[in-house]
Amino acid sequence: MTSEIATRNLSKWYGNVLGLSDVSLEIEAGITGLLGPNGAGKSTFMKLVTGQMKPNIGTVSVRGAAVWNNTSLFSTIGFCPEADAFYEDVTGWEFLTGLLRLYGFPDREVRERAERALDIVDLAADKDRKIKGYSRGMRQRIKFAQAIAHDPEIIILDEPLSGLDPLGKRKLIKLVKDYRAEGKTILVSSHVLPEIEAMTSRIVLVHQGKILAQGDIHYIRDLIEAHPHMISVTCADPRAVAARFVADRSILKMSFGTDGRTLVVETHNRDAFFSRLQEAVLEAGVEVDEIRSPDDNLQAVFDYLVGK
Amino acid sequence: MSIEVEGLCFSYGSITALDGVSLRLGEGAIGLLGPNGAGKSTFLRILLGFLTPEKGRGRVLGYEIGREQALIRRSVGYMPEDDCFIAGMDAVTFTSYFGELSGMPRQEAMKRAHEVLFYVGLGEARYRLLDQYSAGMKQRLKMAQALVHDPQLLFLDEPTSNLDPQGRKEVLDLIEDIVSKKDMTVLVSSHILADIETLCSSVVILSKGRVAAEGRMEDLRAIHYSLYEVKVKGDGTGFKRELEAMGCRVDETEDRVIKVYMPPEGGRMDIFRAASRAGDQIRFFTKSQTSLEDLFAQVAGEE
Amino acid sequence: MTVIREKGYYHWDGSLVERRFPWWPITRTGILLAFRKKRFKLFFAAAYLPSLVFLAALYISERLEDFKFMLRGSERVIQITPGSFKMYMTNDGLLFLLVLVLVFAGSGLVADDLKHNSLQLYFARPLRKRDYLLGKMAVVFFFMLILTLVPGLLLFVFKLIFSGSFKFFTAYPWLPLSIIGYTALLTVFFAFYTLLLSALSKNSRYVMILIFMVYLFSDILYGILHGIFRSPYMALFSIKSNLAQAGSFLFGQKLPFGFPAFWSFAVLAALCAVSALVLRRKIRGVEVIK
Amino acid sequence: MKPVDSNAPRPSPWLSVRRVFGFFFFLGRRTGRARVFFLLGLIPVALAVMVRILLAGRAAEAMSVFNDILMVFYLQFYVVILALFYGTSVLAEDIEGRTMAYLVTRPVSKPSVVVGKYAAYSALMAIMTEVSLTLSFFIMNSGRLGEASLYRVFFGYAGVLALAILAYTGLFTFLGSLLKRALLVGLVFGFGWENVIQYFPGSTQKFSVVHYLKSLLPRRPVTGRGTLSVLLFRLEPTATLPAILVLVLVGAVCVGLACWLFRTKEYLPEE
Repeated sequence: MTSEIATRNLSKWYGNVLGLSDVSLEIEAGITGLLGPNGAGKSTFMKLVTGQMKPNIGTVSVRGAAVWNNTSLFSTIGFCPEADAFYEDVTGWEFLTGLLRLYGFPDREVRERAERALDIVDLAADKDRKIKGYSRGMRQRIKFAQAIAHDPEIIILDEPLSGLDPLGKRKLIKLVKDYRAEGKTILVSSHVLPEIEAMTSRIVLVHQGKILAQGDIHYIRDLIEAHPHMISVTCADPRAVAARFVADRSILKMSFGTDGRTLVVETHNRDAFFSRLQEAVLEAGVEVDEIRSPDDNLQAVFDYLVGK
Repeated sequence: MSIEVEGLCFSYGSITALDGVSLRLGEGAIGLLGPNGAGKSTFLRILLGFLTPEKGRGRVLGYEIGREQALIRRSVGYMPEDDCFIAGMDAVTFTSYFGELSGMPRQEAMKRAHEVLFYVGLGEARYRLLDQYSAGMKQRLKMAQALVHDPQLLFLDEPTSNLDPQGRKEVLDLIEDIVSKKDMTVLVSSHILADIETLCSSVVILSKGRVAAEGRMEDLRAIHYSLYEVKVKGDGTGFKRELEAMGCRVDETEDRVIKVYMPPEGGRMDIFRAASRAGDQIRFFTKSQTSLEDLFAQVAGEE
Repeated sequence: MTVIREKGYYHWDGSLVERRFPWWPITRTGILLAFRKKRFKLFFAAAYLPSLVFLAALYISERLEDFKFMLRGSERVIQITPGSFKMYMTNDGLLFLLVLVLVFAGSGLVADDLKHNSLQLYFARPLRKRDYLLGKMAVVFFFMLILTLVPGLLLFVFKLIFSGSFKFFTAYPWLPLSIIGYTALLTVFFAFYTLLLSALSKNSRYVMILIFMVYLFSDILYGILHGIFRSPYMALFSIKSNLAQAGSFLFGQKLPFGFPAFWSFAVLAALCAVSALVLRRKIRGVEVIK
Repeated sequence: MKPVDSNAPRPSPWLSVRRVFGFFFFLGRRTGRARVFFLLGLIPVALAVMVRILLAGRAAEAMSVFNDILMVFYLQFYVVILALFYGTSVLAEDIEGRTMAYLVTRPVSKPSVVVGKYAAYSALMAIMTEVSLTLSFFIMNSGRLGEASLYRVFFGYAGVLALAILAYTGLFTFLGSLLKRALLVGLVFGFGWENVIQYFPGSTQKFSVVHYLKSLLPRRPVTGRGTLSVLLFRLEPTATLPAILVLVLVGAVCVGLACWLFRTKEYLPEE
């Protein structure tokens, strides 16, 4: 797959504050989640990709072309900033059409695109109200609208879901997935891990300006062989189930939950364990309430890599 | 009983924000939920006395809203939703400043400010200017100023928004630790349902200015039919065919979670038998309680 | 007995105290923030220039003989009278520098709180609106008094020291009172004036322009109206002229404008009243957006 | 590597300047501040009405009052204050308000943002000042409406005002792109340096914008009342053409420098 966004040992700092150091990355079409603690460099990276900042070392290019001051590139990029900052005295409609006109679209097309964008984020009813009077959720949605109104190929979203209620979040996640289906490239940064997991399994972990890991979450999970996989089984008689595994060499550690109903197993070979677990449960006739692997989500991978 | 309100009504001009809310909230951590514009922030602001309700009255910690507002504010810590700080100040001065304004003597406020800043994880950055604080650090700073005068009641409006995973964990641990000491009530309004589920023992769901649901977490979440969620290795077509053959209704979400609606007579072991018959390996299995999200959608009615 | 301090939240064992001046922390912090602004100290120091000039004049007037060689031309002997104090207190240069200090220190007093919406933090505390406003005003009181009252009284004392006798004091015992009266008037007015403009907008840059523009414009308006109508009452439009008129009255000097000083006091008081009204309405716990 | 599709709208520089102009001209009118400044501009009109009543018939004197008092009011106070606020906000507004991201990520070059905003705010100021000037001029000279020469004089005044706007706004835009505390420095320059320099004889006056403006005034403002008159007596005017040239040059060079600075420097509130 050709890479849409590519950086080669990209470094950026302002004053003595480190933003990014030596980041080489390739981002293909589809949704890529950008993840990292506060001040890890996510916003810095996004500002470099959208040409708001000049790299100190290295290059950042979109579709092969360097980004800094390359305005012809910006008509194919949509950016949704993190800051809750607007031209407060204008209405949603004026804000959207004003920015759309900067692309040089003829007036008729500006109106069409604005209407379509407003429908997508369902703000059509509030288009004539001043942004000053918008609620936090509506402000977030109008900000998203201005990022996609000109139908860009590459969409950069910095914390797009902050301030939205669960229903708003679901709509936006669905929307981002629709854009993936249209073959666009979407880079999303978010702090709330479940949101990123709901959108994509392809993530880039950034920490203290460096790339910790990049790729499919599960692939990364399996990659980290050093760290054994945890599986928790909740049932009426966990000790009966455990008894069947004592002799199994691939089991590293077993522990029992304080509630006396859960068995937590750490093993290198998840595959073997799961198949044997199924037989054990059926033979022992033990009612199983729940089987879960607590560390197969982003939070665990993150904690592990960040060295918790 | 920390908060009692009767028939609260309030509207911003033509938009009614609260339409007859009556609640009696006890100790521990209480979750306040509701879609945008359901009236959560308005409710908090009325309790704090920023807004006077058109109808209805209420008592916070036994003090009457409106008349004994100063007494309420002495023992309440408020963490607002939107960004607020004072430019040109560092974190220690900022926190001790608001401690003093709450009535703490200056030296005590300074001592307590350092302590509280460590609680919220701003220990190292406490001498830096607030202008250089990131959104997440400002979020923790708001928490610090709400805790500095050691209130009996904490109002937290979106405490974990724009916090990174580590930050969120620290703030959640801090709130859990506070609540566990049983001598401080916390009212948490948040959109991140996972947080409410970990923190709160009871929940109030507001929708369109009215109380849509209220009660302890367990009671609200118990559901009647048995719904199981299963993930198998591979695509699981064989497994699904076996289940349908046994009369279960099956559908699959986009991230490959198979939802199995088991008829009353069937047992959960049938699912395991179906899997082994189909030769598929179950890797995730749970009896689904209505997750707060479904409850939220169901109650708020927009699903 | 080993005690391990557990990690986690600890209560504060002290108890909240009902303070006599709840507004004092606001003032102290306001002053602290002003001094932290870059280049503020420069403007602040510059505002002392007029008092240094007056001090030099004081010195020269006492030691006329030593400075004979400098004054060969002018017969006019420098004689320090309450009039010269009044002239110092109400001259354009000092007022211009005071306004610059106001622009620098006062523009953000309320505007920054509105911009970063920290009002809700203030009013989530047992703080009345009066305390908040008094605290912010006291910041302006501090800067105005330290730039007018303190130098004024010091100059009076230096006059006694340089002349080596209390003759001046016995001749004009009421002079310190006029100095205090005038500086109090000036300070209260400028406090209301600055806070009113600072509460009008979130953008402190716009407030800076307002503080400067309204003061200067009022004087230009006087100049123009006077040019047209030639009537002394036009001076009521100018803040500077009103202060000068009120100052002359307080220093018992000839009134610079041909109308009773009462009118100037009335105009200044009216402006303060307007400011109080606007501030009461504008400062609320939270911006209620319709 | 998908080529950058050529049909993607890439407005020509001139079109993007016009579009930026349109957006900020609209935005400028919308803020409350524009109304306040516009009202301020109506005060001279009220004064003109008063003068008209008082000086009924004595046209010559009306013209001198206009030239010495009103024009001085415009050039040395009203335009400077407007230019100071609007000039410095060409860049500071979007940086402080953190709305810069919306502009910089559009296919409009940074210089066209500066030029577009500069032009928008200058146009806004022009409306405020020229409307006020026209009203007050024709009210004061309503007696002589028939004379052709009156209109020539009027266009002289209108021209000087326009040049003042261009020069001052350009200068303060440049200041805004250079310094963080541009407004304060601008205040000291506009009301400190420009007034004080009148006292100095010889060529030092050449270092102030107001000198060239006053050299362009049809009648040398000699007499005059009010605090500003005392400052005028040392005027050694430069010839008309060089004065115009200098003013235009000041505006153009300053805006050019602002564009260059904005293009090379990153304008971000300290992260």
